[in-house]
Amino acid sequence: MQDEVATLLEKTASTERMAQSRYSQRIQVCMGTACMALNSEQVKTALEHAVIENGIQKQCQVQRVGCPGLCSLGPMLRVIDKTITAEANEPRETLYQQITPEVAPAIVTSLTPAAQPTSALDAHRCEVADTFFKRQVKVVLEHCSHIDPERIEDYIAHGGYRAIQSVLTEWTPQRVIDSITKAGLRGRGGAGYPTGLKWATVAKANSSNGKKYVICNGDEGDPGAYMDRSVMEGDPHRVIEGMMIAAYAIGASQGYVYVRAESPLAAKRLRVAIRQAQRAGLLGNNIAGSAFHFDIELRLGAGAFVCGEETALIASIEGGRGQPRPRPPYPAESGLWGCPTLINNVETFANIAPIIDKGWEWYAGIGTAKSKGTKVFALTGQVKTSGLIEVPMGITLREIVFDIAGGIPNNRQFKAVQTGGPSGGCIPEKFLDMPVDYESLAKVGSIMGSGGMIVMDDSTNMIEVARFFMEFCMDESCGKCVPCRVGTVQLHRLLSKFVDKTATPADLIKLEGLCKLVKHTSLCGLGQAAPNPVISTLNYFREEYEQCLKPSP
Amino acid sequence: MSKTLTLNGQMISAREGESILDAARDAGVSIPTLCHMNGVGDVGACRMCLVELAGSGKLVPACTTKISEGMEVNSDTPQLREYRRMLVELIFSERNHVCAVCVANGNCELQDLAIHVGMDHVRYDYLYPAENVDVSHPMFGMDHNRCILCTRCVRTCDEIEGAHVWDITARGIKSHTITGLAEPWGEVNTCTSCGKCVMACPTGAIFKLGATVAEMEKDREKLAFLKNARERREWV
Amino acid sequence: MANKVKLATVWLGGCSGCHMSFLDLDEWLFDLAQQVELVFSPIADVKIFPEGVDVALIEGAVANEDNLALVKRVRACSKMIISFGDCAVTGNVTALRNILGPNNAEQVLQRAYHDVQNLQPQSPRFVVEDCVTNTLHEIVPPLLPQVLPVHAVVPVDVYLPGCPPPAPRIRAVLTQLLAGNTPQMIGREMLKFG
Amino acid sequence: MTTVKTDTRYKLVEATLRRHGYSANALIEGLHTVQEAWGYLDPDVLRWLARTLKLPMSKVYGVATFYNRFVLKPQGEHSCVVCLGTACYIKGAPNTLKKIEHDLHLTPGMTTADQRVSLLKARCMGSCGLAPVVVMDGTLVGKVSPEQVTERLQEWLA
Repeated sequence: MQDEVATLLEKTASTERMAQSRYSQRIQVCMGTACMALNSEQVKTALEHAVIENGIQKQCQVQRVGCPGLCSLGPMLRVIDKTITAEANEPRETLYQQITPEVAPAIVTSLTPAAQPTSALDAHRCEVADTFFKRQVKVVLEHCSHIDPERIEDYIAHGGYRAIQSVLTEWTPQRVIDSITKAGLRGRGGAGYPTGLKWATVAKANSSNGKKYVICNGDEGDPGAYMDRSVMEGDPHRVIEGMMIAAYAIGASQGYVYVRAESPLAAKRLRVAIRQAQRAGLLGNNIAGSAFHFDIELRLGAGAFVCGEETALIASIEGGRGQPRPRPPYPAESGLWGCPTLINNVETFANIAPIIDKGWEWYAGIGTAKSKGTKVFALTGQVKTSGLIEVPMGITLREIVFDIAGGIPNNRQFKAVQTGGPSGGCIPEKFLDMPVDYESLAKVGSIMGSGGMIVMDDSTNMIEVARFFMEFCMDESCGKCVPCRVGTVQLHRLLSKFVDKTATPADLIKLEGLCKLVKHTSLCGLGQAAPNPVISTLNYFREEYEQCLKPSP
Repeated sequence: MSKTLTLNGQMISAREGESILDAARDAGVSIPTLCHMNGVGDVGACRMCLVELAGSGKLVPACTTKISEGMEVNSDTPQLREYRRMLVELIFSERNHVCAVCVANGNCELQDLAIHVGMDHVRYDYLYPAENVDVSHPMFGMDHNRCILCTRCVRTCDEIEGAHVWDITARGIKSHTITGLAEPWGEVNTCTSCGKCVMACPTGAIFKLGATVAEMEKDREKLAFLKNARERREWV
Repeated sequence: MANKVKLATVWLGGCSGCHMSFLDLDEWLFDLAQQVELVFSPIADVKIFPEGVDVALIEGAVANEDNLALVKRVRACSKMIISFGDCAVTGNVTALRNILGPNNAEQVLQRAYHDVQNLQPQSPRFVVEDCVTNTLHEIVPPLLPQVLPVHAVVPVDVYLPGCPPPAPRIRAVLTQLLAGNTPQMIGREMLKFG
Repeated sequence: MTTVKTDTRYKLVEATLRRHGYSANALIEGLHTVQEAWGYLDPDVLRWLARTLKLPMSKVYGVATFYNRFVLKPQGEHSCVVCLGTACYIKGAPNTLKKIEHDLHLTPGMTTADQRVSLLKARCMGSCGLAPVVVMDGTLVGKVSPEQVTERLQEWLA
């Protein structure tokens, strides 16, 4: 029975590879949310028409893929031409940017045997690709922008579901957990809790009714962050496979993926992927002929940032108000419906299959001593090239901001980079050469967070930034505990006094005192981290606050 | 099974599974509370009962945190005292608490707490929200100006009476206590008019119609009595 | 008499209940009079708040422009000021109009002088000459957009809550002050609002 | 409750509830379907949903109002969602919102009196590469200028 699945995977993979090898030319169009907003769907249709018109449909395939990362330059597309080999016998790959349906036919024409050299496409060649991708290491995003996210066959042809297959046939749950532990993977949702340790705790936990659950937290609510959405859109099967391996390791038979309602495309792709996996017998009962049962249900969030907090997310899946509850007990002991529950973030799950596939030694070789592997960031704000990047842990902020993103536009000066969204802090220039890892970011008063990274130039008013985040936390506070419900409102009022230049020195003292109170006494992470943007701007840009004090009468 | 822990430097013993709050009360140490009420489940929302755990220095709510062997708990440090006062100030700043014209003046847990934490004035700006008073019920009234969102009425109605007439709507500073589909209380036909929410309310928010200033006395132990009677068949 | 403590009591936006409670000190007022000189008070005919005051008891919230000007002068002229009663400490009943939102003055005046009057509703809005400053101003000082507790306008040294503060509480505070101590506002007897 | 039988929209909600075995935890999924079918959460439908799932009314209302996505009032024919996420904020989204508020006298959460246009704000649409973004009738428009948005809104209102 188990061999059957192995055969199935092999057969699917070889059929798919054969099918794909028939084409010598491939045009991969990004169908991520950002590019689709810029009409990439029409671009794809135009390309398909042009392929037929030019009669090259037997050699040239137009393919839907996930996000290559250069979201500000969309619609993006990649042309892979095997008829022309570049270095080391690799087929030539060309990345094009800002393609409109009108420009699309020219791309197809350039692939016909009779093509004449033309300058029509010069303006669309992606010039920044070299510098943008040079420092990146793609683990989580390795398939994004290379495979069709709505075809399980494409995922399998790229080695997908090989990890779960070997886990089910050859690995004990303990070995899986040991591998994840040794790989040094830490939670990518923000706090950086060791993933292996979390899995081990849930695996050991007793369940009164024998049930355990796996939850994939796709409630990526940080403003300025869209890493998880891109992974779910670009490589949904990767997430499913990660959840399956986790379920096997901890002994769960039911999983939930919680996706924000604001990411309809991610939800759609996951739905398609879950159905495909169920049809292929990869989800359901007796998977791969083993005694392992596992299925996944998709749950749509309804717009509440606090649901990214694990106990709030559980309350929401249970159909209630997404309010956190005090921990302990942790979900690992008592989570969904009181059962031991493993909650990991999308990116964490997307790291699992490669760790199993390539070995923990390989994974532990990337990154720093305490922060292993890579991290995906959504780089936005005042940089020349914004987009989605994946970098090895330990890279410096300077490399990210100046090498990858090309620095600050409009001849302005760098002022700060904000990581961790409303729970993070603003990092000033003096820390630009600091390595990006969990400990270093925490040391300077920020957090890794889920991966939002916003660059600000010298025109930015830091108090307004702090107030912006405080307004966010105030609006998103669930209202359960007093310090967060009322404290954030009072902090927002105090910050407004600074913005309006009516604050007194006593207000500055009150501001600092309240930050401390809200940080130390709030019930959940949202409240505890809400003062961080204020604390960090007070630390590094205190003079801006002092300049806003009302002149004493 | 009995466990030993340290509370404010004193060794005390407590039953396994007991909360820090109960263990402290058994040992004669009172920890201030507000959203906690004997007889209904705890939610750890008001943060008044936060205590400090030695070692980590972490603050945890005494009402929802279970004791463990060798635990070292401090319930009364200068830091905790300052935080508690600030929390009470925040509650006073949130709605329109005017003790002088409140039915619960003299019988109010929030007022008592303000005295306990030594609140002589509120340092934060009052928010002065425009709140409704719902007197549509034939026997009781709800004055949202005095509601502190402790959810004791919600839990009492759900856990003891079983009617679940009350709940919380919206979120954050916009949170409100509601009856039914946010309808006037008097129009909610699931309300049994049992009056348990009136007893549960720590302030003058839920009151008996006709009660005037400082008249509204509440017997909260009735609710714990009922719970014992119903669940354990013990009438104490 | 030179070393007598200079005491002032001030009446801002409040009902004068705190002053009534002060008068409830009854015969102790004689003892008090031995130790203090009452330099400014609604019960003393003094027009301008004097300089060099030792202790000022301020009843009422800051509700109109007169209150605002007076409380600033009181602060500038007094060594110690005491927020006297709930209106001064919290805004209390005086501040209930704040619930109507900012700029509620018109609404409040309409309600007080028109809506609830049966006969001849009219706004008391004629202009008079101030005999001290020789300036013209409205007889009813313009209301502030929001009623404020005293400490929201000037720094306050001691808070003496209560609506009104019971006479024994006032006595306890004054006794401590006259003995040269900072009053200890602790416990139900000293701190209960309402 | 004759509407239950005649209004086919109830069938859509029933289908969702059936998929979850009419369990109480299907509440949010049910609310999603109600909103898709009606465009908003109608009080009568909420009552029906509460009874069908055997839940207290106050709980259903509490859940429905906790989440931003759910609206309790009918929305306008057209919708305009201004993203106020960090990237959009840094790139000038507040100016867009100010211009709309100024030109159309609308504040977020409001619908024009003629029920033509609803103005909403969002906390990050996750399309930060295109900041500032606005979603007009469900279509995401990136790198948008305040003028572009108000022009489009004027067209809707014309």
